[in-house]
Amino acid sequence: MQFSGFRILKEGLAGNRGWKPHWRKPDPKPDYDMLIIGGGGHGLATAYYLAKNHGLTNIAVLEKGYLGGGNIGRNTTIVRANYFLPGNSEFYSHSLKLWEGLEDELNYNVMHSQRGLINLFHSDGQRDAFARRGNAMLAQGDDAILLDREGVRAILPYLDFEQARFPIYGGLYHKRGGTARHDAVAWGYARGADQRGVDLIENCEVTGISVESGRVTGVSTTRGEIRARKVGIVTAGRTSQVAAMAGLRLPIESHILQAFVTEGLKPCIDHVISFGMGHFYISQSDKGGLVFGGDLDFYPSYAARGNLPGVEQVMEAGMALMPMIGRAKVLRSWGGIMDMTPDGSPIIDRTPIEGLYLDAGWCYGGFKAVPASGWCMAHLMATDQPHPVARRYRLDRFATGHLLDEEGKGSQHNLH
Amino acid sequence: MIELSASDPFAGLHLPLVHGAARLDSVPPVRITAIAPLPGQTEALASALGGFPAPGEVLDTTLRLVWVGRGQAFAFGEGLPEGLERHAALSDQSDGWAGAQLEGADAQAVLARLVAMDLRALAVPSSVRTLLGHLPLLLVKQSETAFDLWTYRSMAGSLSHELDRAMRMVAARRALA
Amino acid sequence: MKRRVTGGSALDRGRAVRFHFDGREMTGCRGDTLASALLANNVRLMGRSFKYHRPRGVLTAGSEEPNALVELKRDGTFHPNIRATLQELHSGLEARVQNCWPSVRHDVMAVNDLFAPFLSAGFYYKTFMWPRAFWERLYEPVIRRAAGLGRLPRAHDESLHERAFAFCDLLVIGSGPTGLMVALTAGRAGADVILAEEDRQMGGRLLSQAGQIDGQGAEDWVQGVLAELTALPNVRLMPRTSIFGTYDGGVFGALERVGQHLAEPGLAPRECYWRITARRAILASGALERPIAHPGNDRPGVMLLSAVASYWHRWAVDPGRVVVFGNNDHALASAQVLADQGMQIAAYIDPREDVAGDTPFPFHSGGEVVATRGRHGLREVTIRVRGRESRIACDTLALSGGWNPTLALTCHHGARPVWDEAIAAFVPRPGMVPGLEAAGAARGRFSIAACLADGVEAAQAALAELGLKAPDMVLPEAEDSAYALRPLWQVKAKGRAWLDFANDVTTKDVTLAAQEGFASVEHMKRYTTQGMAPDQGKSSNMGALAVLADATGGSIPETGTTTFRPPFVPVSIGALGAGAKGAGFRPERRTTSDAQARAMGAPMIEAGLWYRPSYFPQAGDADWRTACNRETGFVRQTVGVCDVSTLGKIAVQGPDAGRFLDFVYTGTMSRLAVGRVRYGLMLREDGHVMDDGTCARLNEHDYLVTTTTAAAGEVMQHLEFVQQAFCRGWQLRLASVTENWAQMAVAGPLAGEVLGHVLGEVPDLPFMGYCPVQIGAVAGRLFRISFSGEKGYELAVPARFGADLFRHLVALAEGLGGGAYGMEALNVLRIEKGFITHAEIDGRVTAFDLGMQGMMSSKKDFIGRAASQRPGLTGPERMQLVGLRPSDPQAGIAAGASLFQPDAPATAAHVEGHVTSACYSPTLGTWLGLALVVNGRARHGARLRLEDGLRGQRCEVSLCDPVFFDPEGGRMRD
Amino acid sequence: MYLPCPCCGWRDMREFTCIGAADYCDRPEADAPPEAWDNYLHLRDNPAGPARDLWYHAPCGTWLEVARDTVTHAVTGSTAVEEAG
Repeated sequence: MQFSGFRILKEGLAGNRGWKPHWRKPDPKPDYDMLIIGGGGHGLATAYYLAKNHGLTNIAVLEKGYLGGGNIGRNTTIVRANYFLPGNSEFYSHSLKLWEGLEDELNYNVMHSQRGLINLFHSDGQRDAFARRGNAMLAQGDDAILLDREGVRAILPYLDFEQARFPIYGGLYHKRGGTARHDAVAWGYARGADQRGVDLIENCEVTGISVESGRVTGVSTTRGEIRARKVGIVTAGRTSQVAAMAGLRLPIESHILQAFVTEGLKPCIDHVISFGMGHFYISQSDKGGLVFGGDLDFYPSYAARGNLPGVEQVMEAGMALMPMIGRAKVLRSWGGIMDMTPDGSPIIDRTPIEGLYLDAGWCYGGFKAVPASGWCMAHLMATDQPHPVARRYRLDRFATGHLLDEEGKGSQHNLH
Repeated sequence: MIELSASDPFAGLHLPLVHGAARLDSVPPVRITAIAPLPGQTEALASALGGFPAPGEVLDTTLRLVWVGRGQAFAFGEGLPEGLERHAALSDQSDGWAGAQLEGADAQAVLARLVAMDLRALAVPSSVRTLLGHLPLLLVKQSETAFDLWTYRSMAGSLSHELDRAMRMVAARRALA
Repeated sequence: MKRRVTGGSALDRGRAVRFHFDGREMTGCRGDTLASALLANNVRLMGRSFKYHRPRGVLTAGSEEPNALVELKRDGTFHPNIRATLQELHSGLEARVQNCWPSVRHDVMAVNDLFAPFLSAGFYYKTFMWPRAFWERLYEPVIRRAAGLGRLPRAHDESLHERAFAFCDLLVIGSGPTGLMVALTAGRAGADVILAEEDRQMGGRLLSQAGQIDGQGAEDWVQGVLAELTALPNVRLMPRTSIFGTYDGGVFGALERVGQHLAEPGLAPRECYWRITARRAILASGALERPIAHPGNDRPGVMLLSAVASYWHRWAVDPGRVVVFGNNDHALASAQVLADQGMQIAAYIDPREDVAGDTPFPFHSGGEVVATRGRHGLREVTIRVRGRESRIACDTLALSGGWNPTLALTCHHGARPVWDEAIAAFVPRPGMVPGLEAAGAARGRFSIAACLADGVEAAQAALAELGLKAPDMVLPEAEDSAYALRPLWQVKAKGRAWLDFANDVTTKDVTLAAQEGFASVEHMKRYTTQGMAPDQGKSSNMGALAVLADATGGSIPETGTTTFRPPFVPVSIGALGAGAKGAGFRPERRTTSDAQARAMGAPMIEAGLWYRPSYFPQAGDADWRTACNRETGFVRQTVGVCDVSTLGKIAVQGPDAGRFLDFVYTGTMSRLAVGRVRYGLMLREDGHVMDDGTCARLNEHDYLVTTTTAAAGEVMQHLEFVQQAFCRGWQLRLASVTENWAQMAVAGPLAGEVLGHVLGEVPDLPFMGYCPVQIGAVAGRLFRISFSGEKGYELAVPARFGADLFRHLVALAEGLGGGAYGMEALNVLRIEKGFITHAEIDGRVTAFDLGMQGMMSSKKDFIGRAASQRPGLTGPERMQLVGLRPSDPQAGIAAGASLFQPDAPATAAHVEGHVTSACYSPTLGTWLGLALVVNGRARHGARLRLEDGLRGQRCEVSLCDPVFFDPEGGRMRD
Repeated sequence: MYLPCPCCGWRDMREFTCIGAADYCDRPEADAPPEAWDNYLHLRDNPAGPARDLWYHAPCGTWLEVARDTVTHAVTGSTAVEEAG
């Protein structure tokens, strides 16, 4: 069913009785060419592009709960391409370009809104680091503008320019940065994959990965054994457990990231803003809630909930940056489980087991990567060759020292 | 050759501060020596000093010995015995710390705004290393209504600012009741 | 006050309070909430709904209110989304309705309601996609303006907020019959108790009903218990305090309204955010009545029956002619009591066919409400009894669809409650949150007698766990009637029936979601936005779940529950971030020379938590660069003085100190002679440079390590780790002595003269030497080290003398034609010498990249050695430190610029490196830069193109050795 | 969340810094093969359930290994790194 304004009109007049499920609910078949473990954004996008770009349709996505129930349903929805290290820069640039055509691609309004992202800086040293980043973005063909203090004030007059502990020196303005409606991204890819014949199997937890003579042969699930030639692990937040089923030990530690949304408010924050002196980033959703977050809670966890010290850090940063939000009330908080790697960058690679592939380690930047991650993982699984924009996301780069450490924090997982 | 004059870490901060039933004043400068026994030397050190405080302890010998961290105590006052360096690393901290005393019926209520600990449960005297807001803190409980609060010298201004704010709000609440 | 009857237990009838609502002056009583005062003034229309902008009135009498959210004037500006049901009236209060234009009665956006068939759940995912550019330009701005509720003023929030910590043995959440009995039992046992209650008054539902307890009126009984609790020193009563979340380790988040209800709170905070740590806690939060989804159930005048009763009892609000629509015994009993007390009950409608009562009002069993009328407020309801419809004129429709235990706090750790068929509601299981148990109505024990008994039992169990002896308690006598109901989740009739009033979610939306495959409860919630409004679905999630179960053919427990997440009630960011505005965000660290530098007019800049002077302006300076050039000249030509106390100083003492330092530095420190200083590099264990600095050997067993200002804390933490984890039993101790010493750099050809004045006689100290010195009576330390490339000393004295020392040194330097220099000049001086800072050591560089591979001893293990040998961390493909000179010396360059081959396109694939630091060197008369460039060391002399697209700069540069000035180092050595 | 500092007793989480799994205490010998270093620096069991992680209690300077459950957040004990293994 094609979605459009006309269709809404037609169905509305007919009592909305004609709408059909956005995707089928098939039972698993005993055998597929490929399996994707994980029905989140990355897994669904991988399935979509396997079908769309590579014509592979005898594939299934196995999801232990409901589609889009992991980090794609629990994030701060920011989309940007403002990385500077070779390896990241071209990947996120590619991803942003895919975002820019995603509604047409999927015939699903994911509300990708390029409202502009402003990274604030608060010292000469930070300015220099952002200048390097901005120049790298320009070299990549993306957009960046360096704003001075007055330039920031003209756009964000409500920030604390008078008494801030760390004065605002300026900001790096990425106009094509913005947000998208997170759930819709999962649903859009799900619907697109389903329409191309991919089986999306919910409530189907993988309990084992079968490996024979170094080659993957299928998986065991709560809905039976399923054979396949190739299996992709795309299970951010649970990657270590799933990989352990195949005997793999990964460079990943799981941490919680809390995020928050306020009660609905009339439009007051038009951009995505990030504070440079205390981890804090904020935007306003189309429904009016201020959506914001900060740093990890810092301890390894799978609990999907955080603690008050983490909450306080974020709220304090918010008050330091834009005291107007003191009057806004936090409506809901949640915690996502982040695959943290020792350099803060992801992994899209083969594993030592033939036919087993890994898409993981998104730290807390996975949302914006969804289209390119799916695109590149599909390429890898279909061709057994890394996609050119993801070729540095190797699993062995920590051993070899070919690192992608944007933050310069070193090998401690939770510092990225 | 010049002669140098000393200045107070709380200079210009208008101490003492009094709001409601709480009063904040600076602690007069005092010699502070950090004493950290070398591995295996704690007993020898204790016999030379007349004791060495366990975590949280404050010992009053000829000097006041205050536990301040993992295997470390501050000796407040002059007259440290000779020869301690055989058993311990010693460093002068007389100028590294700024101390203020918060005292009064509302002292605990004020600290309950800033310190994430149940101070009612502490013995008198005793010491605690913790945070006051975001400030590093050495707290010495002198009585149920008097607390010595030490932080790094450079942060004396923030210490008094934080306490001033908390004292004002506690006093204002009292006025409502 | 047109709608006020006599009485009102919450009211002080003698004290009239004037207030403004939407510009109209009105009068209420002391003790009113804004909602009760508005109702008493016959104001039923209090807002507009989120999506369809339907007229809305108050539904509840508590914090769960979905509709009556207003903007409230406070601290000179309006605060959005204030619950009229919770806001206490005070004189001068000003409130206005929100989410409507031009007025609440005539709201243009109400046109949305006409288009409702096209605005069903999730419609926006299916449209607004063409043309693409219109999303940001047209569709989204329109949607954004239509959405949202209250307005957030852009002015800074100047309200005072407070954070506080509390500790107790037992936290009691809620002060109804259960909570009071818990507190009384535990209080008598001597436990340290906190009793928290969201309302202004303690007593919970006992304040809103007429029954008897122990032969006295319920309210008198409450007063008696409160009197006893107040007298107990071990019990703290916290009214106006909402517990909003449960966290690990017995921690509860709470929000207390301190000054919010006062006309003149003075310096008292508006709200206080409490972090309460309790060894045990009992959730006695009661239950919330649920509405019934019937067509037209969202009109002003439709309220919960319990709210009608509360407004009547506590605030003497006359609801006019009331139709009660209930499906349970409690509703019927309540209607009878209210009728006895004089309320005009026009009819009682109950879907159950098998109930009957001898009531003084018309009783319709087997009936349902199928429609309502009244544009801005209810005028009439249509009922259908056994297929026959009739109309009843009324002012208020009181709904009672049964009760949901208020159990959200038990679910905050992720555990799910269980379904209790008998009460058709979810109830908590024991142990869902360690240390927290629900009691009374919060676990489905609804009669007063059951609550009183359950409170005692729960307290006894908690006391046993706390090791306290429970006192003997005599249970008061109270009502113990049964509670029977027949679930009625939706009335199936023509028209829209609301579930989520705040977000405008109807039963049709939920059914449509199921039809479109969003049949999992989480999918339904996300697709319809059910439960995501400010009330978090308190009055609607249960109903929506039941409708979803109906649509999918599953049972309610099979369909599941949504996730309950903190906060239980919305909490202002100002409260959670109390104290962080302005300077309160982080401590300020001030050097001993801070006041003097400010007095000299120096702009202070942040260096981590420290403040340092940027430069020292003088009259007639054209700009900061004039001052910077002058100060650079002081050091190069005469003498300059700079406070360098912010650098970290760590004493490493003991017989194994040298051995330890050999392990943490790349080089060897154990063979350093006493009285000598060495430059050292520390790596992270992953082989990258962590920090650099000097290490001085003060005595045989006494070293002093210096760190950069930025890395002082990180290095101390690292050294502690290495010592505790890998050097167990080694004879050494570490101590930070940063703050004990004020340290001043005296640098320049005339540095010795300045020191001569200070010390009397300058010790004959070689470059990289150290000796103790006396400045009069003060013992100090003198280091001959240089970060400027000139002959230089750093003189350290105990911090109390720092201010005076700085004053003397600056005066002496000025007497010799020099003076103080700030961070700008310091940066120029170090770039001229190719000395690195964290601009170069950016966490990604190795010793190899810096050309310091020679400092990596091959004779010993040290932290970072093994990992630094990974193939990716050395070699010609690495970016290496070089110097840069523009071909045109006056071509300004800035850090952050990219470098390309002269003819290569400025694209990512061709980036050769970037500028890390740059300055204009007055000494050399040219701009200079330091840069990291691929294979840079092998390319000295090569020409590259510098591109700084951000700032529109492009010029030719040549690569060179990073040491631009005095490469032999003679000036600092001689 | 509170953690038991071996020196100071139970303290608020805000006083601590966590650097991750306690694997970081098991430093390989200097001449260990590169795989051992990769294993030490990067690879983690990352258990969902009982785990041991490394924390620093900055106020008193103690490094500690904490026994904790990564699913329930229950804290069951701690040892000073200096006294461990």
